[in-house]
Amino acid sequence: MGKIEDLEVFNGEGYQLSRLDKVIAAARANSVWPLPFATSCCGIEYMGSMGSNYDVARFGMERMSFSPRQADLLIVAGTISKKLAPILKQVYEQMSEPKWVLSVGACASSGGIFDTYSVLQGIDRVIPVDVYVPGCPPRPEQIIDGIMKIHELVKHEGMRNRYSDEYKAKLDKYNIEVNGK
Amino acid sequence: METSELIEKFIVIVILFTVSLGVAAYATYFERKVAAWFQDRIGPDRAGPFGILQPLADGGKLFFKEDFIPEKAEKWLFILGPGIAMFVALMTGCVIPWSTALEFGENIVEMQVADVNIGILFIMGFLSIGVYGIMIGGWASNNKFALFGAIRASSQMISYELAMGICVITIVMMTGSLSLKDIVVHQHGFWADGYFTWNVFKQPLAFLIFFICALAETNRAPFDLPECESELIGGYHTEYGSMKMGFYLFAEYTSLFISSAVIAVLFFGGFNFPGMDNFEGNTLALLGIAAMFAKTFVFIFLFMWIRWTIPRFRFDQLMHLGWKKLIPISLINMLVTGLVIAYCEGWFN
Amino acid sequence: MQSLTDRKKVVGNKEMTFKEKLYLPAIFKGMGITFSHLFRKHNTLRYPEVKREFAPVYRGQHVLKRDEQGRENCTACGLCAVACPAEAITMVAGERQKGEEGLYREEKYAEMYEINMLRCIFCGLCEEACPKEAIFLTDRLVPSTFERDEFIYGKELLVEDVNLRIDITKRQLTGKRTEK
Amino acid sequence: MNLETIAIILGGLTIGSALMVIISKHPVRSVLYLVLTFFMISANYILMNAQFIAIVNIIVYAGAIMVLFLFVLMLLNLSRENEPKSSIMVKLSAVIAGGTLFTVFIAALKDGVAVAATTATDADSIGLVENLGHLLFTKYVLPFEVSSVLFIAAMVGAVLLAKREKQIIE
Amino acid sequence: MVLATIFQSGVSIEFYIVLSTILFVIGMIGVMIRRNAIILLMCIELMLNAVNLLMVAFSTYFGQADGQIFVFFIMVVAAAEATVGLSILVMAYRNLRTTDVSIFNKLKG
Amino acid sequence: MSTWEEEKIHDDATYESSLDTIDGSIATLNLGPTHPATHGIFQNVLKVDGEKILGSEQTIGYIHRAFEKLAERRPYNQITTITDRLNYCSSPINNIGWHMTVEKLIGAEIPKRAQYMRVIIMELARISDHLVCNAVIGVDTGALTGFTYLFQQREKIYDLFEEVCGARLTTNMGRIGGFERDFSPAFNEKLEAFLRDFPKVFNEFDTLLSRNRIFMDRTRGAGPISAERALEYSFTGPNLRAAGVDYDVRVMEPYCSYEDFDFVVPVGTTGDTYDRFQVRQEEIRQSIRIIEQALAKMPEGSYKADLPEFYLPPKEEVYNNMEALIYHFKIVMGETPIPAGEVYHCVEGGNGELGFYLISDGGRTPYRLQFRRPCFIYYQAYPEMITGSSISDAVLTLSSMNVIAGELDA
Amino acid sequence: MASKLTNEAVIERIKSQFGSDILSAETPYDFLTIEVQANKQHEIIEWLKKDEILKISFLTNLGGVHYPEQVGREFAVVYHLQSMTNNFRLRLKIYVSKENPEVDTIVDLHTGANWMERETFDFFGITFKGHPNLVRILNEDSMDYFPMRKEYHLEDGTREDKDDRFFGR
Repeated sequence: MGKIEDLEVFNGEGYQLSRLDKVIAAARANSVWPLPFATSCCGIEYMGSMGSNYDVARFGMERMSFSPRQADLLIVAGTISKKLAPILKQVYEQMSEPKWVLSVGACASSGGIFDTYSVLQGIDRVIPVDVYVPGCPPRPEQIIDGIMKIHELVKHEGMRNRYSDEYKAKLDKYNIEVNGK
Repeated sequence: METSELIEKFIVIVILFTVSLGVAAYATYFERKVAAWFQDRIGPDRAGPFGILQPLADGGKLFFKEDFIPEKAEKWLFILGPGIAMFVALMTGCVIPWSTALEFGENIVEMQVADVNIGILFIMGFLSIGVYGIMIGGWASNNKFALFGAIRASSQMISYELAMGICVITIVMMTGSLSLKDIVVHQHGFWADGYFTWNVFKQPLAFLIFFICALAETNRAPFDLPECESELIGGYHTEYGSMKMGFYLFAEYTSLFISSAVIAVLFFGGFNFPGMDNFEGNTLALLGIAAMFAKTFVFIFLFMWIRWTIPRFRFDQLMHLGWKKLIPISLINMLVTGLVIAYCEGWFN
Repeated sequence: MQSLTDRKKVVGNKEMTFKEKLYLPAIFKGMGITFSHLFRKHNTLRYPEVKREFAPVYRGQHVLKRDEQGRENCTACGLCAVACPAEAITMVAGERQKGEEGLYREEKYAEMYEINMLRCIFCGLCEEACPKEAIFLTDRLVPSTFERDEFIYGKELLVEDVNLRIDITKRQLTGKRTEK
Repeated sequence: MNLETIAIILGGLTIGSALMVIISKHPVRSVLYLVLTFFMISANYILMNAQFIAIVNIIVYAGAIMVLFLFVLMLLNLSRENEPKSSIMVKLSAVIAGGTLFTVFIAALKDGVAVAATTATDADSIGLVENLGHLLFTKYVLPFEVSSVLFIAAMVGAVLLAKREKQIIE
Repeated sequence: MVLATIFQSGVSIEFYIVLSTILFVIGMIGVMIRRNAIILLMCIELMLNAVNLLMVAFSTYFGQADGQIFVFFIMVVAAAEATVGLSILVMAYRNLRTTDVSIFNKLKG
Repeated sequence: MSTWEEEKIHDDATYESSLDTIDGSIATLNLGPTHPATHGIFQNVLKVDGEKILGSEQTIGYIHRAFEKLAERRPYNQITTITDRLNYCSSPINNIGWHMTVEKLIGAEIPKRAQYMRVIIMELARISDHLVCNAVIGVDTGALTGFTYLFQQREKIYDLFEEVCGARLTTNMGRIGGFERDFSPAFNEKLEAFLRDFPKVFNEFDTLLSRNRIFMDRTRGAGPISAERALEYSFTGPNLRAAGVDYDVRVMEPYCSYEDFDFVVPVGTTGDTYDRFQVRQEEIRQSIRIIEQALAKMPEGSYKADLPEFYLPPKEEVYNNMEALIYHFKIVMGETPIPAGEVYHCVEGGNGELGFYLISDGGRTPYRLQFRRPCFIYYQAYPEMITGSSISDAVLTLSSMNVIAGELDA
Repeated sequence: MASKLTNEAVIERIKSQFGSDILSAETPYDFLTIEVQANKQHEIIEWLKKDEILKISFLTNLGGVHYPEQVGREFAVVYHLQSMTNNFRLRLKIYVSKENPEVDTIVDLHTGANWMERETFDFFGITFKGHPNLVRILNEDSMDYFPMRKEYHLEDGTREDKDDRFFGR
């Protein structure tokens, strides 16, 4: 989605979030069901943030949706190799709108220390990423930080953004078809 | 049937549906909180004070999520599945007596949508239909995991219905009526003639088996095989998103509520409470409602407590438990009950 | 197979006693344990509101230190870049001009110093490699952002503010440099 | 809307869903239409004030037998429409035979009930549990017991069949 | 509360005779034209149900409960038939990989 | 030819064709890579008949990161960061194992205190590794609560690591020649608190599962492997011990003064999931014992070896002493002379014998570094272990084998 | 626990059995390393496994090494074998040439060698004759080179955020 300021451009001229939009956005922000695509070390830290000490359940996120149809947020935690990239893309495509992507950790975001022939240098080469979380692996605090950034994004997004031309253009860049419409 | 009576029934129905849905919605919140407490966590606390708006947020989100039907799915059945699940879950509540009648001047309002004289059979019937929601949904998704979920659900529910039915028969034998109201009235008060009146004291084994079967019928842990995450991803609702998925969740929690209510009615005296003879009229009815709901919530809590404590069965072990343990035990229980009744009625003299 | 170590202890008794076969005692015991947790104080950190204190040696966001007079310690020797396994550090060395003695401690300084925080794995090798007490890791966390480009931290983010010094004295690796 | 109209509509729906059972190509759909048919038949029972039979019909047929069918269909994964088509001749002859049978039945039964109904005094309550239960355990106690033997036989048979299959795999 | 039976509101017994006969005939036609053994079993269930319907109709019409009792027995038979039939079918499918009835002519070999 | 025979031939013909449909109609089920039990990294194409598994084909390499190639391009001290990410549940063991390999190559002598410190850290890492595995077995059987109890304890272990090295998971702990710093007083305090609290919570977890009949029924007989087959497959670690072979590198070839400690090697009998679970449970207890012994016997001395050519001089020296500065530069630039040769060193990792086969040509980087990754080796037995069992068992077997993707895919 | 076998005793015993097939034997860092004829390694490993005294029946590790400058013997395949009962380890090496990197599989002796050989094939392109399923294991099937050979790059090549001038490499 890019920065929050960009959203104004997204919304077209003079478009303001209506009250309904705001309510829905708040509802969405408080009920982001994650799909943890956790492959390696960061996955363990994500499990840590699920645990009692950090408890992402406070954000209404404890219901993990391993089925992409039910998920709102794709949490990519861990190295994505070139072999795995098509699968990641497929999972992203299977998710229903609205959907967001959180890229957790150095490997997922940029490849980290694995600047090697087999590792994808950042998942943003395959799917659009909304928020990047640095760290190798990031602490649960940082993951929660990223999740809250996602919430911020969700809260500022109107219901119509997903039908806008900008959004389509963004997905076109990744060769992803917008579901349905 | 007069118009006023119809309106009255209508109001009761509306209230019942609202309450069922409300309880179901807040059961999700309660479940999350209970789980959190068991696990030394806080649970949802950011949507509203103490996270109280969490169910609304979930509902709002699900409602406005993209409605997606997989290409290869059987379209109509795919839609029908959650519908059936929801319908069945709501219908079961109709025959449950929530309390004694309330009086508004001339009007006497029964706290029950319909006192069908085969009420308990009605519940069994709807329970047995409930499996269609899952089966149809799972099959129509055209997904192997969903299909596995559907297959598991169907065989599990059929199997446990049997033991459940036998336990119900034991209760019916003791009461002599299939009407839930009669069953409740039969357990009047708490203590009479040197006995506890509630069925649970007379039939602890039947209660235990019924409770286990209720867990299985509502697909709760440790019998949540049709949807267990670690094996089948989402089970029958793997392919469902948006509000259809919400319907399944709703149905699950509604049936949780209703089965707790049924357990309260069958074994824990429904709206009876100790010392109820000191009250009468509307006070009694209101206290009855309170007692009934208190019992129901205790069972809802118990359901959750169990879910967050014990591991789940494997499929063959579940069948084994149902067919080789619960059914024989409940049959023996029924037999003994029959003998005792016969003895009490003086057949052996 | 015979014992290799003579310290063998067979575990995993698969026989169940009658009590265990009954399911219920173990289940009740388990339920008792979970129930006892119901009354325990929760163990959760309400993160954004409450923050945890990290160990003094925690390896978080980097800082380029200044000395007591507010001069940058870094002399752009490049050891940190060499030591970085993620190849995340880039720098351009510059010669200190006349009149800049108040700004830079050594004759050379880093004209440009960038760390790609998205590549960085916070291993602490740069801190170890630094011979000039210039780069340290701190217990601050690198915030997440929306754009990948924003993670390239230049000097404006890395060099500590003269007025807001970051305390790194608790890190045991810090040696005290005697004044030249 | 009086009961007569309801009965006619119900009858139409019953026939319609029954027809769909044999027309549907997909076995699973057939099962679901058959379930619908059973519901319609149960509704008819209720109209005839046979509540107990109605609910038992639902429990036994819709709740158990048809679930079993559906279960088997899903287990065998017969989702592919691989059933070979019957030839048009077979279909035609089946319809003709059916029509003939229909005619014969109607002709035979129509005269049989020409006698006026002797409405018993307790006509309203015959469909209720007490009445049926009483009859079942007095007048029909022998067939009742025999039917339980039949059940056991069926159960043993099914279990044996399943068992034998296991040995084959081993 | 007892509802009035349908026969007191003007529906004649002939209606149910026709209805159940039609259902029976549909079941029979199904048996003849379908070749999937499971559907055959289902059609047999349908025919049994048609008989049930007629029984209940007569029983109510004549005010005799005996007809309804017979419905029970038919249900018992139907349930037994379904279990045994289906288990045979599953067996057969495991061995022959089809549920086409025409394959069963091999049983004689 | 009689009609009967004719029939028979006809039958055979149809039998042929129906055989084809048998193959075609046995369903395949794709377990992974996005299946929750596989953590997004392994793919198992299962051939199933109903819920029974008839066979399985594995695909791995989904997070292949080219560790070994990477190790050829990194100086010795940077390889620690790579080993971190091998078995990320117990990275300190990998770190220290790597350091010991290099120490073996250069022939360094490590002070007793540093060795004891290493033992404490490694055993803590082993605990955290086994905790994750057993907690996940609990989750996969549907008992989530135990998982959260154990994870609270695991957080405490991470706090301990944080006190020592400054990171939680990918610790980059220690240096060639010892540790970068001594244990801080805060560490000792926290360790004592941990040793005090942990057994209580651990016993709670144990009560929740290990003698619960549902759990026992689930895990007994799930995914068994015999000792002979396990050895054929080159199993090591808890999975081999569960099959009944008490092979433990710590006892067979003691490194790091493990011979000073008294502990037992738990073994199972049939190598099923229950045995693996119990073996890990017992190993956790033994680790606690080892830590307690190490704390009690902790000798005085230095936390680092005297290796001026490999161990970075203290910062004070670097700032003030020219010689130290030169060493510092040489070490960081990787210009210290390293003997050419080849060594194999192995440690008992969380999952078994973690070996480092290092070939040095005297250059700045290893000429070749091969990791003996226990997960990679024993995961190939998975199809054999699950054939004939149900999908539920397959999931449990997978989680009880504790296949860590980082170690599996290199 | 000390080993019950000494390096000398083992090498003695192996040499008495195979003699000229053993090209060299040394003990770097007290680890018995023998180099054998490329086509003999299957036989030797089989004998080691079955030998009553040595019982070196456990395959610890298997991997390849690439020495591009050693003409004619560019690739080494290194077997680490182990006797658990005797607590003895043995390293066995064979060398093959770049033109014909072919060795016999030992999957029939050690089932666990399956994936290790596949990995070696994947990394170095050394083919194992008789291997049941010699395809790439870690890399994509579509990969057209063997990445662990020294001549190939480590880096992805698409990385933009790095300036190589600063890394001294």
